[in-house]
Amino acid sequence: MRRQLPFFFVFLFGTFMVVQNFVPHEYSERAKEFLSDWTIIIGIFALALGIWSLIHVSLDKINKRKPNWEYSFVTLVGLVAMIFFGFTANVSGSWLTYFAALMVLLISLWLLVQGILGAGAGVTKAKEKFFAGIGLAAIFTFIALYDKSWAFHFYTSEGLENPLFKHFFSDIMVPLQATMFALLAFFISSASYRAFRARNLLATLLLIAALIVMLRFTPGPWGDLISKTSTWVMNVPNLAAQRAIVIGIGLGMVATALKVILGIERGYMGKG
Amino acid sequence: MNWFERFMKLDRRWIYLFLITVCLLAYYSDFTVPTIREKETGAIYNFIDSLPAGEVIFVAIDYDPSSQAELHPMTYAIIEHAFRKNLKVVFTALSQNGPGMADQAIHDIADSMRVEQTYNGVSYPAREIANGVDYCFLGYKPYYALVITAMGQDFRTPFPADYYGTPLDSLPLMKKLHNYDDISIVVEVSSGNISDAWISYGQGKFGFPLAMGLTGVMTAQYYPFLQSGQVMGIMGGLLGAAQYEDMADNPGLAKDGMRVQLPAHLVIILFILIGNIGHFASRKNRKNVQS
Amino acid sequence: METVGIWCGAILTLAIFSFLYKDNPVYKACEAIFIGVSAGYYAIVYFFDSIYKKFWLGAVTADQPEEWLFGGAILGVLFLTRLFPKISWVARWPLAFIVGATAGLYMVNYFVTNAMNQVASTITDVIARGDAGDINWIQSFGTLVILVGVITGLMYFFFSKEHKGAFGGGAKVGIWFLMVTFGASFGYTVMSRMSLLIGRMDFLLGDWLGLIN
Amino acid sequence: MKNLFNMSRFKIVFTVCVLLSLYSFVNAQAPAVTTVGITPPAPVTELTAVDTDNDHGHSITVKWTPSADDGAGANNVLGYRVMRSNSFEGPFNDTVGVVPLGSTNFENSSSIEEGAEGFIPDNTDFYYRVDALTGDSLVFSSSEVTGPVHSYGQWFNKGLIPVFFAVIIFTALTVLFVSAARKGKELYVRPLAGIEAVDDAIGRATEMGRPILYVFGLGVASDIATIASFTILSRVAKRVAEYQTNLIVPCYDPIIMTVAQDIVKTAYMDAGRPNDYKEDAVFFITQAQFAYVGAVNGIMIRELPATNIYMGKFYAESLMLAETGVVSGSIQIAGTDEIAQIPFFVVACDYTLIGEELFAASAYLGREPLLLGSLKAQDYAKAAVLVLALLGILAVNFSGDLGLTWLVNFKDWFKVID
Repeated sequence: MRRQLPFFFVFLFGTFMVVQNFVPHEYSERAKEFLSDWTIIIGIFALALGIWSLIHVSLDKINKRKPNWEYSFVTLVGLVAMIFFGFTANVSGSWLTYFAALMVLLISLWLLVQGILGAGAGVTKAKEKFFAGIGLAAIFTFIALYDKSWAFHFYTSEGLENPLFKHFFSDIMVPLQATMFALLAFFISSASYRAFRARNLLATLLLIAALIVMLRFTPGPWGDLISKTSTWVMNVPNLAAQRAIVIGIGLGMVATALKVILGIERGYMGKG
Repeated sequence: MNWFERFMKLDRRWIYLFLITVCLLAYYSDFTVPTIREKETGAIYNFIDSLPAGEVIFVAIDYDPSSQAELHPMTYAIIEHAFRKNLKVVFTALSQNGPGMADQAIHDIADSMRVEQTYNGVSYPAREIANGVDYCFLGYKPYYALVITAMGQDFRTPFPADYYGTPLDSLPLMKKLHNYDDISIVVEVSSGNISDAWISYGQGKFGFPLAMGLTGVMTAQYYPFLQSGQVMGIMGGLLGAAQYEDMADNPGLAKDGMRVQLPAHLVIILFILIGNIGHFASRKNRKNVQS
Repeated sequence: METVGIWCGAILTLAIFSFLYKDNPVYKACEAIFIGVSAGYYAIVYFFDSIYKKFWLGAVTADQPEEWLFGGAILGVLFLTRLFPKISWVARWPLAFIVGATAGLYMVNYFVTNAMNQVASTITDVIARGDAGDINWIQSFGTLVILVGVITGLMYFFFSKEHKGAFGGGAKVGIWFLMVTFGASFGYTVMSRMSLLIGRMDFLLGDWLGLIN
Repeated sequence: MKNLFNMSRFKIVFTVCVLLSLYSFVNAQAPAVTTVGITPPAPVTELTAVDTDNDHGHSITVKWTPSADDGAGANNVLGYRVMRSNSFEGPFNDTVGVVPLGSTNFENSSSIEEGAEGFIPDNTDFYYRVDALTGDSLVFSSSEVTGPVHSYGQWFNKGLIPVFFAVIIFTALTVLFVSAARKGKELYVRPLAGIEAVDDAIGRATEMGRPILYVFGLGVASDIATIASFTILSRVAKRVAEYQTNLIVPCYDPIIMTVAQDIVKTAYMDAGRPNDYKEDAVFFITQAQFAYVGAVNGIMIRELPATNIYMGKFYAESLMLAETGVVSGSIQIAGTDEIAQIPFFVVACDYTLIGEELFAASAYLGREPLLLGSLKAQDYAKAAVLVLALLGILAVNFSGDLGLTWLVNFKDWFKVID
């Protein structure tokens, strides 16, 4: 019974949404809006599981001294610091007590979690660490209540304006993101060197099409001819193949959706 | 290991080193690259150029900082052209990390208008671009598909107030603007799936002319929509921006970029040739050895 | 504060580029920072985006609250049962909701956009006439090639039919078309990747070292 | 109710110029006209107002035949003003829209939100009147009143009838072939290189004693490509459980992580080795695209997996993963429905499932008759698409000479109005 019920729900929600596509009525529009809101809210609860998995894996790596375990410390500190920044807003200019509170929070969380994981995860003196953690947590709450220079904001989003939160985003995440993306310029050159070899007919077609399009803006006598052929290649054969793939994907998606709703395909529910 | 084996098995790090050195050299040289003019970009330029002063265009800056390097030249070229022609512009930024960058880009372009410029022989006086009069920045709202459909009924439904929090009704520009019927053209600059929503939920439902600025990789995927008429023009990657700048006679970010693009492409083609020369030579050698 | 930000960005940029040479401790540290900070960042952004804005303002403290949203919260809580192995099978219900609703929603949507509309745009007049009625040969050849490309491309994707004889020939032509389009789109994207690298060079040489004229 | 302000800028400008031009035209033409001004034009005839079809309600379409003096006769009609009131005799002071000369209809609609500006409640009676306007705002002629009419939402969108039939046919095909497969009918399926490679790749990983890396990419649980990827993971996990190879599944989306953990745990249970399931085989990294890619690249370089399997939705990071995979010497099998990324996988990976092949993979891996049956239905649908496209092209090109005029509107069957 436990395994059949979810498939009944899939069939129920699936047919409802298929029918909803054909009903323009106001109620069906509202239903679609609410159901997509549900998915987003479920997403947040799942995110809690995700963050716990990240913490659990990092701690496991540290406790068992797996290779590269030192870097898991950096990940955990980054995670906790960022969440701390996100929920707090600095009232007055002085940052000293703010950072002191953060340090205390980090150490107390570290000890608490080690204590909770306990001996099973190879943690020595788990009980003492747990109580030390509780003690530090008390100190932290004391600072949080009486230090006027900063405050927690769970119900309003002032945290997003916290300068540290914004600078961590603009000075750490954005350059890292842009540079990782820029690595592609190098990867594209090594991939094309390795793969564009006229080994057989298909590889030769791949090579010729790529060369034509890559030369599309080179100046020179027959520069105009190449750019015209490259536009033609993009507008005609490329269009045809894209359309064939798009139709194929469309039918593939509809078939997969149908298999899932009718319960023919059950793999995703873990029944291999 | 004879020469053609080495040709075929070059260490990738040599390629990377060679690529970065060529880019640095090109970076500091100053030869200009002549650009061709494709009709996909020409369609957008001619449409905007033909609009009488006072018309309203809608520019959707739907990308985030990571693809800014490739898409900013297009946004700058389009908005500079629009402000020069005294067109009014309504902006949105429907990508989650985009609003801050879009806001900064708008102010950049508005400041650049304070200088007198001549384009295609026509001189344009210095202008003060005012928020709420010359442009209105609606900002970001999550779930772009719902926002695009809602703006078809009224901009006020998803955006009661603009990015800076002032209600739309108190902005002189927005008093007369309600939905897409009041917009002459929507120019959507993005690096991916927000464009699909603009095609099916925007242009598909409300039928306004839709132009697109896309990263190189996405351009190929949207040609079918150009051919079926759902999209009236496409600017593909930096080349599209360079063409627009060329037509608007306003050399800017794209022209500088092209100076490095050409040598970089030639480096890649060079290594492809090296690989193939090595391949053919080794195949010929293997034939000789067998026979 | 500004220069600290730029120096921080520059160091991180060089550390990531060092990965091209070899995996090294500096890259490992940057990777760890990036994972931790981004996980924390998106946890906060999604928390305020959905729980705070949609659920807290929309359902709990709104004047006419949308009670429907509580349904989502209940399903979300069911998801947390994963933490307790004994009752973790309950977590399958919210999953059933997500998978079922998605399948139903996209089934018709993609059928229309991908299959129907694309077939409609394939059905065009092969012989393209100029405005004066004279046959525009290049255009007509183009539409003919598109027609052949779409049909042979589709033939390649047939699963339950042996690729032999005439049908096999059609499928072979189809894969040629696919290879041309893959080569063309690969070549087309080289430029966009290069502009990303140029963007980083602007940052390093311009903002950081100030060497740009 | 769209009031005067709602008229688009373009329409205002247009009407104003026409007004000015006509005003000057009238003065220039007839200098001798008496000061009485313009004679009122003929009123609009056959005025009808009906609920707009195929919509979510709150919208009424008003239709009329233009006044005799519009473009002919006295030719002094500038435009039409649509007025609305709540009762037949009631004061008509509610202008819902002004349309330029020559128009024959106007859609008076509002959004579904209660408080929206100009909200039209459903199922409430309204009466409409259309005035033919002239250059002189005082001179206009009103048509008779039409009504009562009320707006309501339709329960079936007639514009989607072609889609409705297509979905019904497709479902019938699938059920037909699945039941045929259930009765044991042997179904031929052409070999797919990418799929056969999965089995040998798992064998290779087992011999070399190195892990298998399974990557879902940047898809979320509500992507169909991700659902297809789940089905592939469930079959890979079954073999991994039997051969006891090491499996690493780094996840970008927490919901996918939860589902994948469930799939792998069940695979180990079905293989009778519940305690071999390692809790951290499936783990979450982060929801930022490039932090996730950095982490997976790090895993590849440090764990040196024998096989990398990329199935699901991928964006710009496809080439980054594939190139790092080449550096770490792994066999790479990729499958995605993201068209822009297929070229990178084709170039950099050993085997690539192109678009639709990703969705067919689960049928191949499991060799289950039911799934092969649904593949057959997919092929018949493709054959139908091919035939219909050819028929359509025949109709469009040769309709004239072959007298297949009825085929001409064939194309409209595919045009979807939603």
